Amino acid sequence: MPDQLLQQLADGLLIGLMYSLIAIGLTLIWGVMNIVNFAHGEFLMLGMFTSFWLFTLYGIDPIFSIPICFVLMFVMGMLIYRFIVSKVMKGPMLAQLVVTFGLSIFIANLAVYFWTPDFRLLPPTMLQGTWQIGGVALSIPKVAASLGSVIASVCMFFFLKRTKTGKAILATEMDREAALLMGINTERINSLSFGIGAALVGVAGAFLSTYYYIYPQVGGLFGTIAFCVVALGGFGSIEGAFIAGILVGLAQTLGGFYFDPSYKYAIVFMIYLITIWIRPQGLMGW
Amino acid sequence: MRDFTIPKIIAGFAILLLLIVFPMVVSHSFHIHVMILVFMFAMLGVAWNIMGGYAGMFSFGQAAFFGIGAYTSSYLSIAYGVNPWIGLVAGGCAAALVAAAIGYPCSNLRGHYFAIASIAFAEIVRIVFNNWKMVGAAEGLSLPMQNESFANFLFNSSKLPYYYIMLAFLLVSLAVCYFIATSKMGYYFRAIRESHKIAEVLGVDVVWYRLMAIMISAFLSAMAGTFYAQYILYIDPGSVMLLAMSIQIVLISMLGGAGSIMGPVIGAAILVPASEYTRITLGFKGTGMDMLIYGLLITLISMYYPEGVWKLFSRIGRKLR
Amino acid sequence: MWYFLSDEAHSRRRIHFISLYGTVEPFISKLGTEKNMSRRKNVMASKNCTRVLSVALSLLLILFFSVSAQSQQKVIKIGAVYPLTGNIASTGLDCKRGVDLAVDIINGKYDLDLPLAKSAGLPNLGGAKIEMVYADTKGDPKNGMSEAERLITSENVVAMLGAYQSAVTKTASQITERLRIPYVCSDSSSPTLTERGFKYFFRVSPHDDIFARDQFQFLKDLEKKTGQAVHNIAVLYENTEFGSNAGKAYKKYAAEFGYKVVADITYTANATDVTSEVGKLIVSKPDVLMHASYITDAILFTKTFKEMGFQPKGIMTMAGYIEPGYLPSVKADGNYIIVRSTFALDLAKKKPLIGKVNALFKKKYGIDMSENAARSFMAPFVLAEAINRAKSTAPEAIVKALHETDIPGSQTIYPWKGIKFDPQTNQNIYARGTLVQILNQEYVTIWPFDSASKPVVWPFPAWKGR
Amino acid sequence: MNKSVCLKVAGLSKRFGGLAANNDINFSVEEGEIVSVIGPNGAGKSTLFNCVTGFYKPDGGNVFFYGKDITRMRPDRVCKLGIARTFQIVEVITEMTVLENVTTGALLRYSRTQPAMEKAGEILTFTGLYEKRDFLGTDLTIADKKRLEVSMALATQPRLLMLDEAMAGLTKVELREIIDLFRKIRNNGMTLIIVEHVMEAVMQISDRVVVLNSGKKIMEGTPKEVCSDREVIQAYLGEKYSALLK
Repeated sequence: MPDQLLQQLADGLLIGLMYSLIAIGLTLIWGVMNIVNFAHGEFLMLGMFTSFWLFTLYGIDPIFSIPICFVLMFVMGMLIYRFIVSKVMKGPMLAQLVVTFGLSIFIANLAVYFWTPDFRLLPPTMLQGTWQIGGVALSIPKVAASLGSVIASVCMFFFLKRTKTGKAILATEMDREAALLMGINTERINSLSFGIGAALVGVAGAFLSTYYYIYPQVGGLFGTIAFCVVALGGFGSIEGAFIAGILVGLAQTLGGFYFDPSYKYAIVFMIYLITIWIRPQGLMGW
Repeated sequence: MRDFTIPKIIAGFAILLLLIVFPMVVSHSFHIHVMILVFMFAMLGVAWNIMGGYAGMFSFGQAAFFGIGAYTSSYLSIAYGVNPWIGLVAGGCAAALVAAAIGYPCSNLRGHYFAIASIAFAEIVRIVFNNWKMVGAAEGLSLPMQNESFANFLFNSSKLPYYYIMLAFLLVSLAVCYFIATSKMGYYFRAIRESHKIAEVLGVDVVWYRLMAIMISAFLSAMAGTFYAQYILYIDPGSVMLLAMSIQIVLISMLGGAGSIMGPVIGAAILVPASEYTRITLGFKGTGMDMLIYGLLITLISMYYPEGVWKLFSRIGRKLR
Repeated sequence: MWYFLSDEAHSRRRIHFISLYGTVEPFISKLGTEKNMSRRKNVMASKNCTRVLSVALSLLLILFFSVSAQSQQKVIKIGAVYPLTGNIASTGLDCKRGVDLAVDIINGKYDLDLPLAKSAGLPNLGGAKIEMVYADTKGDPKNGMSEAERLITSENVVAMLGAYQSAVTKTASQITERLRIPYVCSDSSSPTLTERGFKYFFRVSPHDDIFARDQFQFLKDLEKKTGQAVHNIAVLYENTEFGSNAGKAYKKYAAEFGYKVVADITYTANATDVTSEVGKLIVSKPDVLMHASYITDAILFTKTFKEMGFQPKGIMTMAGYIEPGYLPSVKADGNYIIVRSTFALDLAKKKPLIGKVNALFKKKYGIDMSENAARSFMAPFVLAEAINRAKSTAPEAIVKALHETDIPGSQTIYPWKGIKFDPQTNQNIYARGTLVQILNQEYVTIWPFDSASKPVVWPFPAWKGR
Repeated sequence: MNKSVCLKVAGLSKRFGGLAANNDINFSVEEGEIVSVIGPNGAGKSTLFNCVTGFYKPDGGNVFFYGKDITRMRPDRVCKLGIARTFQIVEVITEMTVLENVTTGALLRYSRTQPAMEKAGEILTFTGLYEKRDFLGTDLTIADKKRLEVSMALATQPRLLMLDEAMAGLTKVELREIIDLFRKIRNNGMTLIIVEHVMEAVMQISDRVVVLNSGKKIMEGTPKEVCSDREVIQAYLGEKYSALLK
């Protein structure tokens, strides 16, 4: 029995870190622009398809296609911000919530139109197989994804805390008017954060495509869970999203193993609701 | 809030007359089916509007109340032979209770936080019903084909009775919304929407009024749920409690004009036929073209008409006057 | 009246966009005339204005309304509902391919030992052609119902087939029962569909109850033949209509055949991660796993079994593992898994008809015929043959003919004795499943042993060995 | 004491982490009086307001309103009892017209909207905003917004009105108008507590003045006494300047 516990803990951590990677991008967009990006799941799907096509058409292994995914999704994120999201920023909050829903339906069905709704899976790439560490089987692609998640979080953390643009993003996050007064071009910061947010989730997609199946509707559940992870961690806080992601991953596997697999996601949502009730601004939010 | 001037009342009755005549004239039962869906989603939109439009509580979990209404009345009529009309009220109360259970802890959440909390809550309800053996878990419940009568709320020879019942339900919810909008509660809801601080300073018991908003909204949504169960005669969590349905309800209210009485009705009149007919004309090729247009439509509208179509009319109306 | 001909290359069917002018004009002018009956003088003025108004209105509505006003007397329209968009779209499209091929064979002249293959169209009805009218259910029972009603009332189809998902077939068949239109289903496998005592609902393919019993029968036959006994069974199924029914059937027959159920796990369909489920399986140490799931979870479970080294004596599964997207995704990891099936390409050695049909399928779609397409393939034949024999499209006549249907097994692409419907439940009594095993990425029939083309590989070889 | 004590603050203290925003403050206000609370920025004036009206839960001490302990009471209950207030940063309902704003306030005392609207009309004529009753909250000038906020507070028919820097940012003319308004309100039998920085307005209008500095009450008395008190001047102008004044 004990090795199963270790196995569940390990896998909980691995899937949790994947949730963190997805959530970091979302929390950045949400924190800076106070917009819930309901199309985040679809961005993930686009990242997966990008790495899939790069592999099947040009034979680039997903690990090497990550930088390309980052750049492509960054540009896409900036474009989406400039032509769609920026128009809604001044509108009522309801319109901000709804515009990204429209976007998610549009992107998902664009994928259905171009790439048919069929299921795809990357054949075993450079990273494949499992490590056996004392009875606990760790799948190498998942471990790689978790490493990627840790690296991305650390980079984001230092980028925001140390670099000039990072501080500008944090300033915009805390108080938009004050940031404007300080001479920060908040429009540029918005498109930059949207770009980085989309790029990060694109990278998450690239990692995910190494071990998960790809089809246009894959973003749905991952997106919903990412919202809870971000709200649990507290808006705009990278560390909050990172920790909350791990918590959700562990809650899911342990809850599923010890309680009942079909209530797995109910447990995740329940933990989220309880935390929000006690601390409305989330674990690390202000 | 005296925006109901004389010409508007006449226009209202003219439309009502047209709606009553419509089913007798158009023979294809499919168009009647679409109109029934329009009425149902309009009612759900109006119910959402009481909570989202007026009180500023953007709920993305309306389908949970809809589903609870459908399940309560169906289960009561299958297991205990309770008449669906009583089941209707029971469903409403059950949904209102659940709404209070979730409304109270989230009473201080606002904006996005409330929206995400409502999604989480609705997903929990769906998962619980999906695994609850007593109510048929994932297999859902199918209502027996009893003899057709108004008392049993069941008609299988023609859709006309369903059409008029749903129209009546919609008028009831519009009346409730009108009464609330022009009453003390309406003012207090709009104060709460602006900010809890202002409402509290004016002596508004914010927690109590937010609970009232979510409970009334849940009751009306549950009524629509019971109608759906009696109309389709088969319900399962996958068809009555999906996040996609909650989102469609929000879109309808927003597209029509949240915060106005007729907004959701206009939204439903545009969105529901659009999605039904595009599905027929473009759906069967399997290219997802109809959903593509649907998504594009939503994005463009929230970009260019964020306050909704109804506010557009009233603004034009105000300019003409 | 306008006919708006769509020039889509690959779709041979013309899309009837009929201007609503025909139906709207009387509606408007009647309204117009009633109101102005007394004032004779300006009736003419209002006539012109209504004409202009109705033209404009119909031009606007042409985009939205597709009402086929007039059916050629030589065409018999059959409605088909499938999930053509949404999560299960790839499977829905696969069923559609099977049905389209069947209709081609019926309408054309093919040298195939299939009902009505040799003649063009339906000889007894003057060579009338079959025309399929499809509708997309998006996998939602509500749409299944409204689409069935639309096809019957406005497209006036004479019979219905389809739906693949049992929940959708359930609501769609409620409508056909109420409107008394025959419904022949050959792809939904939930047992409850034929236990509702419906007069107009027929099922050609076996249902999950039969499949479950077959899987346990296989275990008994294996024990007799090779002496390898099995005791503990783990049952794993998704919490959907299909999954929970299959789970019930598994548990029923496990008790009946005297096996001990050591794990009974339901899980959420389309999961992001299934390590906790597989963890529970490993802990329960079953000899054989019985798994019922659609394709998304089938792929995820296969990969997780391999990752966590889940090593039972045998893995027996349903549905998802034989869908067209499964093997291309998991490739070698799918080897040695046993799946229930009604069709397997390797039977072509014993039955050349299968090879010929598959060749036609490959010519038309470029890929081999999948189990889903094969299952849906038969329904049009059963319907067309019955209509032809009934010499009329009246529902009662078709139902009577369907009761007398007795298509020999040789005229089907399945390893059954034939197609004959049980008078009470309208379930094809000869329908039996076969079991195929995935051997180097191909489905090979292994049970019933008499029609097996290769001996079964048992027990399930270790993951590392491959 | 011929007049009853309207508000009594006994030993009120409130800390934010290390900072003692309010530290053992005691004072009381008779019915019909105008009391001003003055002190440099950060002296704890707004904190005092928020503790009295229930927006903050005080850490120590009690607040009595006509003898009833309202220390831990929720803001809406405090308002029901009869204490109305305005905010330092003016807050009005932007999506409602002026009339609707005040009606919302009046609805506290009426169950139906009709009488409430009539009451709102009366109050708007009283505060001089009646002509602008159909303006939307967003379309008002700062002065009008402050006047609207006072009207909303009056609409709840309070017995004590607490104004948080209602005169900040007004021109000379607007200042005089608002002082006349306050005098009119007081003459109707209302008790007023004003937090203010505009000294000449405070000195003209208040019966008594309470001076706070870094959370403690350093002085209480008539305007004249407070003006000449050394410690008050020092608190405001700092030691260097106060030395010059001697």
